Amino acid sequence: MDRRDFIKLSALTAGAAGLAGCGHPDHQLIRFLPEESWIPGVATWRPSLCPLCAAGCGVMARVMEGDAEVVRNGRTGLLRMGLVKKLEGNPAHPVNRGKLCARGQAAVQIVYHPDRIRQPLKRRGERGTGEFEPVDWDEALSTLAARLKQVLDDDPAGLAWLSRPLRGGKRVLVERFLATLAAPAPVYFELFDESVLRWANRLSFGREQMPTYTLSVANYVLGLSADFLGTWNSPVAQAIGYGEFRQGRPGRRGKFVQVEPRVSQTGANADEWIPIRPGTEGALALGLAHVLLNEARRPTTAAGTAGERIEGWLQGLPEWTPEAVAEQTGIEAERIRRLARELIAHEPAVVIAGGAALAQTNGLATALAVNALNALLGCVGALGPVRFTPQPESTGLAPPHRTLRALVQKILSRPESPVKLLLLYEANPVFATPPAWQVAAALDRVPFVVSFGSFLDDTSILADLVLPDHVFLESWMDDVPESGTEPAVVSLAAPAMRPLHNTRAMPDVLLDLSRRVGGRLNEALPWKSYEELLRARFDALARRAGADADAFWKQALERGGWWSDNGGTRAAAPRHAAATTRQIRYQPAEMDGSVEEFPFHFLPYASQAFYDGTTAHLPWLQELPDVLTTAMWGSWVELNPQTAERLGIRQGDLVDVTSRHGTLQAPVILSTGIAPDVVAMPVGQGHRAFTRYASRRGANPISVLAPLEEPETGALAWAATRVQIRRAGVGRLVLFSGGLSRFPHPEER
Amino acid sequence: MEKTASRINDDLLRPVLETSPRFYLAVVLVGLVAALGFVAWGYQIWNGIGVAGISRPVFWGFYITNFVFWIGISHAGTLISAILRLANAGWRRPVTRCAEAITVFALMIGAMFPLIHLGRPWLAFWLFPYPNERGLWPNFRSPLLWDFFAINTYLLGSFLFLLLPMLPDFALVRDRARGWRQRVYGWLALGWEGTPRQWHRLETAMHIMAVLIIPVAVSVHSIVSFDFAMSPVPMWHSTIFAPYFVAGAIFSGLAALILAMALLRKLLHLEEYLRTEHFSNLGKLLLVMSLLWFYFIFAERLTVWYGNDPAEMAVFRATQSGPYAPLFWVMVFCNFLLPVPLLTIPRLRTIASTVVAALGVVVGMWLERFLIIVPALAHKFLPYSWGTYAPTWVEITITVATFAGMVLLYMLFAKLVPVISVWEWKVGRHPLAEQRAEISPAVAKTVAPEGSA
Amino acid sequence: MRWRRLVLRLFLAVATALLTLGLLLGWWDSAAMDTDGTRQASPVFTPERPSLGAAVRDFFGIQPEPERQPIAFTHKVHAENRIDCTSYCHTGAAVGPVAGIPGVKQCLICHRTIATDHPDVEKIATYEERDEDIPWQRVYGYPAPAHVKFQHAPHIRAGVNCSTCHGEVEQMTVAVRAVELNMGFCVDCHRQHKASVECIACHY
Amino acid sequence: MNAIYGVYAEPASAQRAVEGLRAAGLPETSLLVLSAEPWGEYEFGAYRRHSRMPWLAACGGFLGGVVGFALVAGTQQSWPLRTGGMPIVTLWSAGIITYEMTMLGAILATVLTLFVSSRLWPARQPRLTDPALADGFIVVGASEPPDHLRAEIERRLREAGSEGIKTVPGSAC
Amino acid sequence: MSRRWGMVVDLDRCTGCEACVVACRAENNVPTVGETEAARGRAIHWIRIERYWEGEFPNARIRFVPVLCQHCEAAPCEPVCPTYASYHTADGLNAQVYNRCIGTRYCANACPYTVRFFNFFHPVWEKPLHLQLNPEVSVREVGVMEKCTFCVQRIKAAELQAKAEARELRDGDVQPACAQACPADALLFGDLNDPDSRVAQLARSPRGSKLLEEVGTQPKITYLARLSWSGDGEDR
Repeated sequence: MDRRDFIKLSALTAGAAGLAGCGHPDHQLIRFLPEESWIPGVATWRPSLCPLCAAGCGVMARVMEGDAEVVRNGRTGLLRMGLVKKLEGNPAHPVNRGKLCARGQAAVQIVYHPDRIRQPLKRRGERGTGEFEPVDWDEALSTLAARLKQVLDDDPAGLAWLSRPLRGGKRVLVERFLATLAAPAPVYFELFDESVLRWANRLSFGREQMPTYTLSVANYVLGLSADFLGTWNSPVAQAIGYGEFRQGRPGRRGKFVQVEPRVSQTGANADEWIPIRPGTEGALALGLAHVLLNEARRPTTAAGTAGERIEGWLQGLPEWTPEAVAEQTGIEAERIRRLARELIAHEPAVVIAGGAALAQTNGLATALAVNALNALLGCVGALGPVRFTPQPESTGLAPPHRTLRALVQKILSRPESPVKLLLLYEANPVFATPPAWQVAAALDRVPFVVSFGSFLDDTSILADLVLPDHVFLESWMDDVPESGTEPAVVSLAAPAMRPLHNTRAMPDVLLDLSRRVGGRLNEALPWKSYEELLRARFDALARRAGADADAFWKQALERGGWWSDNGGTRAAAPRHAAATTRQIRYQPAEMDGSVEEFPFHFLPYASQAFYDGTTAHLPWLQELPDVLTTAMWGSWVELNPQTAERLGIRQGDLVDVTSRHGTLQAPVILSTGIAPDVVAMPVGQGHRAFTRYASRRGANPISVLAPLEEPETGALAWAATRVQIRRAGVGRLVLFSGGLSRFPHPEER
Repeated sequence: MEKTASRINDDLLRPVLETSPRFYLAVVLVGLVAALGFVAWGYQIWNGIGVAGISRPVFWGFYITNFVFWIGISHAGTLISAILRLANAGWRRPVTRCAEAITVFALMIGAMFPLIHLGRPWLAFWLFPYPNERGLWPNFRSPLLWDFFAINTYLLGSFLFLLLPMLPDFALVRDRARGWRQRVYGWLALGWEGTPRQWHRLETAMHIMAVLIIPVAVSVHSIVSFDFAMSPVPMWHSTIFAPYFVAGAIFSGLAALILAMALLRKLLHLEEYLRTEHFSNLGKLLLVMSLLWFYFIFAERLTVWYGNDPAEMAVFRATQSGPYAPLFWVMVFCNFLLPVPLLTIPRLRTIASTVVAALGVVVGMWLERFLIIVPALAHKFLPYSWGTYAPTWVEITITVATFAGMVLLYMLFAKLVPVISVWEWKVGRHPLAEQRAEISPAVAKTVAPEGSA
Repeated sequence: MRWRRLVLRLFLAVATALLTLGLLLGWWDSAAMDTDGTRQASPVFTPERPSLGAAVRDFFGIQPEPERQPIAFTHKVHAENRIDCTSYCHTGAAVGPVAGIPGVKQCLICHRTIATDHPDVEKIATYEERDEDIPWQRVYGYPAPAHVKFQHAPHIRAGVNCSTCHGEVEQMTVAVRAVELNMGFCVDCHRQHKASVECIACHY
Repeated sequence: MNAIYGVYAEPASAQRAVEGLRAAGLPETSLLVLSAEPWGEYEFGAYRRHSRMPWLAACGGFLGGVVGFALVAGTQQSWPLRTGGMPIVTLWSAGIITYEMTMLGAILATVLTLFVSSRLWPARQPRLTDPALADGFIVVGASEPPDHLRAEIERRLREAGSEGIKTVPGSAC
Repeated sequence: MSRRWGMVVDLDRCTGCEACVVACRAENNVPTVGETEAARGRAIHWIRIERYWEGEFPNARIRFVPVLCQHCEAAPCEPVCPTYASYHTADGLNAQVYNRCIGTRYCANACPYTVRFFNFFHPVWEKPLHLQLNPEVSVREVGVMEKCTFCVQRIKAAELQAKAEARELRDGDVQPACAQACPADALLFGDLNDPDSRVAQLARSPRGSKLLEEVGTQPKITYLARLSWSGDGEDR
């Protein structure tokens, strides 16, 4: 006799039976006819691409059947459809070989974000108030087509395109769309777009692209402020290489030295961490080169054209003695000599400069110095740690920051803006530009702004018409990774799932527009959909590779793209640039703000969770504890404990960070890994409007940056601002760890 | 002063037979506060235990402090009355029932906390080993299951230990009262007549129960300490915890007893029955326990400090000089520095001073339980996951409500039953009472006659 | 005596207040049904059955009336036409964890042409026109908080035939819960067949 | 039950009454003594026969212990789940529950024997009671006295100094 | 031979990029608790990268230690659970049975690694975020303890797959979400009883040590120490 019988015997009262009646009839939503048939509970894997940074990792999306609440011609109901549950690296893809970074893993939340724009919106209230009213696609597209025709009739120069740097099919489509309309070239903008390093590589090695650091063949890595294991260049490829660099080769463990003003997530892994005064990394590179050229008797010609670019290189860099460099950088001369000796002793060694090092007014000179140093060490080339991924198409870009400022000047130059119609796609310049650039003011002046964004962020909130794009898992994607692999790669991915909301892919909208506008646009863009455009590109590739088009396309769809299978041999050797004899003279970095009034160097850095703010709207990343400070859901200012003591500031106090261009407030975190005269802050928070998880949360360091730039490329020197710190009360920190500095159990061997 | 039997009856039964309006007012007021506790608990069940202040890594807070505190309070009652009965101390007669009542009510309140602190209290029945078609049983290796058995045994034991001597008193009221009281007490008296056979059986039963209840009481608070000692948390995992908790329990129980007796003496005008030597005797016991408590805490902290294990030292420093230091020193003051002088100097040992010492000890012992649980959980082995704890209004309301609940139960008990056992008091006044002690005749001969009651 | 009347009145007031609160809760408890029929009323109080009524009905084994199914599907007729369970309808059973209930598409594989005049088959056609699927009501299922992960495929591979757990469905018209699939049933069967009775065999 | 009894203020007079009744040949079983407090030091109040309660308590305890251990060991064996690297049934963790159940058994046995031996259970009415008991008087008398002795008993009771002789009507008890 | 699942964490490879942390939440439906609850110390991360500073500027050294449930052989959290919600499976996993958990939280107190997390409030996935929930993993309710399960759903799926193909489980068949996501291959998972599995070999490496070994819990995760270079450039 168990519990059930026991209770049955004693509980057969009328009351219980009476209650039986008041159950509730099951009322449910109607259920739509599913389009695809799914085996319930069994997962399928479909290739896709991660859209979150320039590395362009290949992704495998795990798709399982589930019930989604969708709206179909006016009725809401449940639709049994394939839903992406998780993203994992595509094991076959040469860039990330089955791995992903933290942001890549969190990208799946973009698809199901509660604040995603579900159908086209038309601005109703004042611009920037964020009041929109839903409108259907036909009306939206017809108004846009009408505007476009009107602009084309008046003056095609009135059309402007602003987006993040595009690659592959999208770039071809957009550039051909604008070219046929005789409109100005597209303006690309990205905060951390490393155009300085591309230009330096063009000057040093004739290749205007980011280098591929294959750490697995390196024996010694000297990092100069480059966060190459966190967010810089192709972090996943570099992290895979780092794993082998350390423990992948039995008996051979590489040494890694990091030189930077603040211990970054990458610097934390260094065997030796050396502080340096911000902006002087180039001087250190030249000092090392000096030691190699003079004391180690390395011939100046060994560096080839990379060396010739540096003024004084052929004479052996006489004025860059370790003592002179020590005075500039703050690193003892003897240590510089030792580093130089180690560079030679641990062949092949590689020097990686990036991030804040190149975000100075002398960024180009620094990059050239490092390129020359690498060339001198002989580590640049098909077999060395520094390689260049062969690019099927030209990768040259007009320097983004300069073209954006030119566009803004153009708009603000005349009282009535010459730009009549602005198309915005996946770019948030209002958030990611210094106030002095006045991008918001310029956008206000443009009569009609159209945004293709899936979310209302700081920039798309100013739009008049929002045509929500499919999210990356719902659309056809292709990409040509610039770095991170040896073989040439053209990634390709079909949509992993059907669109969840009433959205359309941006390329398809452009093609639809070109049909509505008709005329020569129609002939220039013959494809009916973006899939056709990609198919055409891949057919061309198949012809070049001499393979059957259909099989080639099918295999590319299955594998997640095309890459030349013959592995590393094909890595392109550096071409020798035209022998222009222009030389660059290394100048000390120019900082904005006087030392007396603004005693601290301000160092915004790309954090693992937010990179440049584009992923701040994902709850997983907001709640991801920053690895060094364990802070979540907000922003903070890192300060040296001794400096804090001197200023009477305690952990968690609110401080005013003031520069010549603005001020912000954020709580302080004391960190023993930052120089006394440097103040650091993560980029990514402080959005005025960016979905429920990121709106009005934390402070935006870019809002206090000075508009200094690297003269030759016009790139923003975002690490060249000086600030003043003043205590402003008690702030609120959300820390995951109550932790202490010391680890109680010595694990070190 | 000679007290005729009927005058004694009148004095002791007056609270039972007549009820003044102030009693109703007091019941409603205290009942309201107690009800607030239930409202707070309902709010917590409805919204999730997150409304309480506990978080990671301090998963136990006020609730388990209250649990240990109230189970501690319950120990003095039965323990003291049992020991005094076995020792046949004449002055125990007015004290035993007050003490046993504290035990039962404190246990009832304490036993509620294992339910209140649960994340899903509606599944608490899984703690009970009932046969079910799943074939699942509770895990008897868990100290929480030992708690379940120990507290239930102790509750049942001390309830019966309280009930048995009340039977003659119920019969007394049954014989005197009229109307509904006569029927109710008639029912409660279980047909007690008062034949010598019944008296002898009752005394033998009380004697055996006294012998049994002491080890049960000691085991209950040892098991409550095993809840902490069994887990490898720094400054929890130590062998001293069982005796330390039992000493602490008797210590706080004694204090509660003194407070209760002082209140009864004041409110029910039992000055002749609860006289100063009762308070001084209990005061001496309190002094002994204060010294014993200090000995235990010194022994534990010396061992930790001398051993210098990094994890344990983190907790040690947190209480000695860290964020919990003020509470720690308040506890030492309340448990040792306040009671010892008050109770050692005879001149100072008046009823008022004993009550003040007892109040200090009750507060001190609540803090002691808090300082055992929270700092140790906040500073475990990996410094990365250290945390803090701050109670919310829910926990505070429930804590206050438990004190109100205790007072309410005690007032209702004093209304239902004569707080001083009438027949024991009368036996105490028999001139020849002491020759033939209640212990079985064999022992009686060996016991030398004591001073009269 | 005045006090006693006051206390009595106070007691009555509290009692009525509690009663109304209880009724309010009762109403709110059954009214706050979520879209898919599971009760989302209290985010916290997560008993195993959606509402008190459902729990009592389930306890006494009172079957929900068959006509709540949108179509009175007769297993008997289909079984006679030698259509076994997993070939057309419950295709998931042999392959994955969930057996799956056939929708309009599977029915129309045959009923596009066969017995199109039968009223129930016409119902299928109307569903198809309205671009809706058949809203079948689940007969078997585990309460959400039980976190049971039942896998059909391994059981079928192990040779357990459908009637063991679902009763003689081929004799039934509308499927009715014939076997009480409680934990005791599963554990005994696992013990007989030496299958794992680890908790995480089914709860993870 | 019909009884005849006297009410005595002093224990000494109650002792005399009892001896008187015994002298009158009243069988021990029908001798009736009631008091509101135990008079163990007087012969009439003392009850010499040893009670088997301690042994019953011990048996109850033993039984409780066995049940406790059986419960713990049996349930752990019925579905052996390994925890903490411990063996399934160990004396260490089973011992505590066995101990608790032993004590519970002992307590219950004691109380049960008390209730049974003193014929105490809820709502049972006492065979005889008298308001005077409450005021500290001792009742001495005879229950179901043989008729021939009734007069003798009454005389003896009054002789011992009873405050008043009361009889309870002859209701069959 | 019964299996004994275990893991090796190579601290020399771990770069602190926290891809494992996000991969684990994506796979196991770990809820996001929001700012106010996170501020009260109730954020749930089944695996976390513990960061310890040593030394002052400029020679500050930082150590990253990924910490997750160690699935100890003598787990202090198992005997203390009154309802067997936490017990040790035959495969060496420390199982957390969500439906049996009544929320006493004793296991979390007993765990020396503080790797057990409690659902203080009912977890909320604002629609349509709930569509991302992995149907193979239970979604825990309020009042239930949760922790790293070594991706038991993946172990279960691999076992069923192997049984369906009538073969033994091979080393590498089971990859928990964190090990799969880790770019530097710092996290390795496998059967410690299988001598030639990568995990078993590395667990015997001289660099290996266990976290909080002195507490006596016999954890199943071996941490391979991070080597260091002395100042003069020689590999130590």
